Amino acid sequence: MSLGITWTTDWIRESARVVAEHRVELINLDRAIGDGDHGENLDRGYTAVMAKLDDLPPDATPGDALKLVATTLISTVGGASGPLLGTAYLKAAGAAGAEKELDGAAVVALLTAARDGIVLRGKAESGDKTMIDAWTPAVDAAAAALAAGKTEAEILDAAATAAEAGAVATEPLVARKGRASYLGERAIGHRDPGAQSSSLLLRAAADAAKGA
Amino acid sequence: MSLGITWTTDWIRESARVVAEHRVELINLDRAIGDGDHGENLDRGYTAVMAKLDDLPPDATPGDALKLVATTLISTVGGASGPLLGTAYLKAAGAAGAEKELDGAAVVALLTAARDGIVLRGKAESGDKTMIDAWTPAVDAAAAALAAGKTEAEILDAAATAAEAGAVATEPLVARKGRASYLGERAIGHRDPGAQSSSLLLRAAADAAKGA
Amino acid sequence: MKKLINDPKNVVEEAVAGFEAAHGDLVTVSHDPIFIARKDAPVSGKVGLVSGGGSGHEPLHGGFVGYGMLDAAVPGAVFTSPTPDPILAATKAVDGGAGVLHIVKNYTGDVLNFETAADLAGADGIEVRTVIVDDDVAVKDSLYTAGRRGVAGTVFVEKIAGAAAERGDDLAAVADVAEKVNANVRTMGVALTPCVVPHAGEPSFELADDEIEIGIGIHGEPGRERIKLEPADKIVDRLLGPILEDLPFASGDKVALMVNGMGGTPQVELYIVYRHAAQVLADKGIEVTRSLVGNFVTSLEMQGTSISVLKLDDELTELYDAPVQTAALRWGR
Amino acid sequence: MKKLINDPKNVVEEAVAGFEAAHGDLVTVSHDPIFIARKDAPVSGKVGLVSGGGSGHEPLHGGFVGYGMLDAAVPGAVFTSPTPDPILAATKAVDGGAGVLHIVKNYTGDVLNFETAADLAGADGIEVRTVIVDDDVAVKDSLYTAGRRGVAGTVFVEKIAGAAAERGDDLAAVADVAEKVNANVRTMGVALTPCVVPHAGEPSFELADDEIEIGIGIHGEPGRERIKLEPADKIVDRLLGPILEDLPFASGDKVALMVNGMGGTPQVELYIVYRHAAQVLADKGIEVTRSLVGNFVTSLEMQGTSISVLKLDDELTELYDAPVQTAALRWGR
Ligand SMILES: Nc1ncnc2c1ncn2[C@@H]1O[C@H](COP(=O)(O)OP(=O)(O)O)[C@@H](O)[C@H]1O
Ligand SMILES: Nc1ncnc2c1ncn2[C@@H]1O[C@H](COP(=O)(O)OP(=O)(O)O)[C@@H](O)[C@H]1O
Ligand SMILES: [Mg+2]
Ligand SMILES: [Mg+2]
Ligand SMILES: [Mg+2]
Ligand SMILES: [Mg+2]
Repeated sequence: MSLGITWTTDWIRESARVVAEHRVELINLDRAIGDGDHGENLDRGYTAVMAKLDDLPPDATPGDALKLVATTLISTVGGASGPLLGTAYLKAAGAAGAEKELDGAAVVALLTAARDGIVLRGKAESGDKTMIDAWTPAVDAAAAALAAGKTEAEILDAAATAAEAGAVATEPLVARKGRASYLGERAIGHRDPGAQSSSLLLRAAADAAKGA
Repeated sequence: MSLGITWTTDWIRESARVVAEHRVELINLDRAIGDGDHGENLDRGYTAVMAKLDDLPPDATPGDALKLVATTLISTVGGASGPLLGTAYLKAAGAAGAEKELDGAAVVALLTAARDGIVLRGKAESGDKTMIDAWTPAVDAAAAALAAGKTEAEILDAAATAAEAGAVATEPLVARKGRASYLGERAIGHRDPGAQSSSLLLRAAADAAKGA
Repeated sequence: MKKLINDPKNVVEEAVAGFEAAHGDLVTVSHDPIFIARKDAPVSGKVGLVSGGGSGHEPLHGGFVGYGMLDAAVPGAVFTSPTPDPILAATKAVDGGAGVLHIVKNYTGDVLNFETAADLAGADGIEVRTVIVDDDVAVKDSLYTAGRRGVAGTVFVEKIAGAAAERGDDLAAVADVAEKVNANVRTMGVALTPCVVPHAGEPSFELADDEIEIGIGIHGEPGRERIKLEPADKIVDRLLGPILEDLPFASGDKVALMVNGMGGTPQVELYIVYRHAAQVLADKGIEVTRSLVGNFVTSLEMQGTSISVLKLDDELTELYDAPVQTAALRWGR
Repeated sequence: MKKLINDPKNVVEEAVAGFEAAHGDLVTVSHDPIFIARKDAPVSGKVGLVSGGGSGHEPLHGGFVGYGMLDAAVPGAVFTSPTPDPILAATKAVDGGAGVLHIVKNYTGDVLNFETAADLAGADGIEVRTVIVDDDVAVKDSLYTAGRRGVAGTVFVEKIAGAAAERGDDLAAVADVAEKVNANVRTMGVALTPCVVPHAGEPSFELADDEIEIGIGIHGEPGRERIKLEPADKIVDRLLGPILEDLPFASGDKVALMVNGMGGTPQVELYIVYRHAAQVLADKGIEVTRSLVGNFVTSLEMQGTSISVLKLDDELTELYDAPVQTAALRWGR
């Protein structure tokens, strides 16, 4: 029951849907400790992705689809999240390679590569109150689920659940990267918008796998 | 019981007092159909007058005092009301001449000259929704009271009462002079600030005469 | 009321002192009576140009004092015409022996106070001519009102008359070209929000969250009509319609187009306004050959804009292009 | 939300189109990908200067494109860094063979997107140097944050580096002088009111009627502390204190002083701020030899101001004084 192109495109479609649905929520999180554009940025990006998705050739691999997301986000999102998430998808595509089907180990490798890409570009550490605080718990949970012999869907569910907890756990933190870092103590009590959106994207991956 | 320098300076002091007291009311009337400075303009002017009043020589005539008001208002008020009221006091001073005491006829002549001065500079007619709509009824009532053999105090009281009615009667009018004229029908329902302030100044004259 | 001020009573004085400190290369300031004069005034043999009016419209008029434009600006209290004394003092200070032109926006207070100053200057042997600017088409019927108001078109009058004076035209000629500009410029404005006069402390008028005021005056005087907020392009149509009909402007005309901010309008919005205004003019065959976009004649922090269209001929274009060096308008040197 | 716009989605596009229509004598505009370039770009043999960032800060950066300043400006969505594509396209468009300098305000998004564009340009054989501007002293501890923000000091960097490029300095020299300006300029700002990003439709933050935000960022990011409204002079003291301590500026220094409006601040207020800032500097023996007062780096309709102080030497003064001809800054031609 490995994951192929259908899962990948389902994931992308579901991502676009949840980003649109949570656009205002993400804007409001960003208004509180940033500049109020995060929901708009991602919505613009995933809308552009959706417009290109049907151009994928019928024999496209998961890697092809992820690369399409990467280049589209990089060229339409802007801001901090555009290059960061773009790089994540780009590295994920690299990890997926030319495979048609991804097993549990490949899924974990994909998530790990994505997270490493964000760190490579943004240099954030855990606890800096960024999207990394969703991604790193997700990667760890996915690895643990793989080690425990779980299915791909279960691995992604574990990742999403950990990301959600990670996003919530950004609330008490002081930020050390991104715009929220200018706020010092005043960022405390607010959830990081990028961590929140990343948890939504990972939940979308899990939901797409459930259907698969 | 004619009116001399004491009445004149009492009038000026009382004018300064009522203008300060009604400053915000006059600002608000002007905000509604003008630019919101009328109370501030007059308060600035009469404050300047008060600062100079003690410089009047002991043998000053009513005409001297009125001229002091005229030049001070002209040089401190600005706006439309500065030159208009300034001219009114200047012409009133001229009418008072070098007399030490003003009888009823002199009071009526003074008011008439003041009104004519405003018309000379501002070219407003009755019903144009300006301070003239306070002054002209005041002059007419003063003349009638004189003809009826009333005292100076009674003449001024009649003038003030007519000015107050005249100010109220500007409410239903469309303005044809000053800033309110730009409003067309929308000036209807608002009292003209200049008519209102002129009625206050004339009431101050009557109150000063009561004490005299 | 939230303002970067100390005491409402000192707003004009302190702002003028700041202007003096910042632009000491261009101007000198008299503090009592208060006026701003060109650094090298009086320029011998040159017609002097004096304007002024209530404060709160900056950069008008102080920002336009300097080479090729005004010789002096006389700031009154906020939204209140200056009194005759400083106007007279400024007139004397810039008289270079060739007479002085008073450029006066058509408000009763400005007209009366400048009139008195001109009389007094005349009595002192200075020849004064007065040009009344009344470019605001929002005021419909001039027969039964105080007449049209002088608004943003004043900038064109001051620029072009200033250039004429700088090249050595005599007083009659400078006054004539100023009249010509006034005769050929039309303006109309809109407010999205009111402004707060410091000494009043309250908004100059109330506008609901979805209302705008078409035909606003620059003192927060209510305008022609209050309507629901519309897209920018529709608002531009409402402003340009009366402007273009009035002269009227015709296909083949060359014009200068000014999109003026009321003080609180972001520049992106002014350029969105400019874009559609230029389109409408192009559609009518009217060629925009000169442009100004920015805050020129403001109403404190009011949000809104005014559009001015000036019909140009070769003479006006040449004078418009002539060098100018002021705090707010500068080119050619 | 009350704005002179049509559709929030088209704000940047339409404003840039208006800018193009108004300033066709100075610039050409590429619409897809979107950037504004100097009319005569590429200037052969001259180092090209490219800046950019989120829109909503106008006149930054488009208003500074032209002779003696930027060769291209790349506008992102409102308050959002542009993506690499238009930065790359602008970089290619203005490369005159002498390399291109990227002037980037220090925000994670700007830094990352310009970084990608620079890599891609390098792969295409264009030599790119990047200067990160981080003049905002409101951000205290740069070790544990994304570092100081780039704010109004950017104008000085663009002006002076532009002059160096115009006189023929090579890429290393232009980059060095840009770094030197950045090393010598300090800025801090205050907001009286928030701004409303068109696509958000809500104020960027909430401020009570008697509160101000000291150390505000130019994207409406909350600042250093929120305090009760104070007289302008006290606010100026709060802004200047950290600025002067930081370099530090010392008695005998010559400086350029910029009082920048956040977009919705009346000019009288900016000059009241300037007045006291100049006084404080004079009291400390610091001589203000150059001044800028106006809206240069804005946050849409935000009311507030920022103060920037740049330490000058002969070289920087000479480059500052060199001719510049852009929509928002012009002298000497
Ligand atoms: N250096 C970084 N590393 C990882 N994530 C970051 C970094 N800087 C910012 N972010 C993430 O980006 C999010 C903000 O994205 P967005 O609002 O779209 O961009 P911008 O801050 O440019 O407006 C933050 O909530 C944070 O999660
Ligand atoms: N032409 C005029 N003749 C007589 N009174 C006038 C004329 N124009 C204006 N006024 C009076 O002046 C008043 C406004 O005074 P003020 O607010 O001080 O001056 P401004 O209109 O210049 O702000 C009006 O209410 C009106 O009574
Ligand atoms: Mg953001
Ligand atoms: Mg008034
Ligand atoms: Mg007034
Ligand atoms: Mg952003």
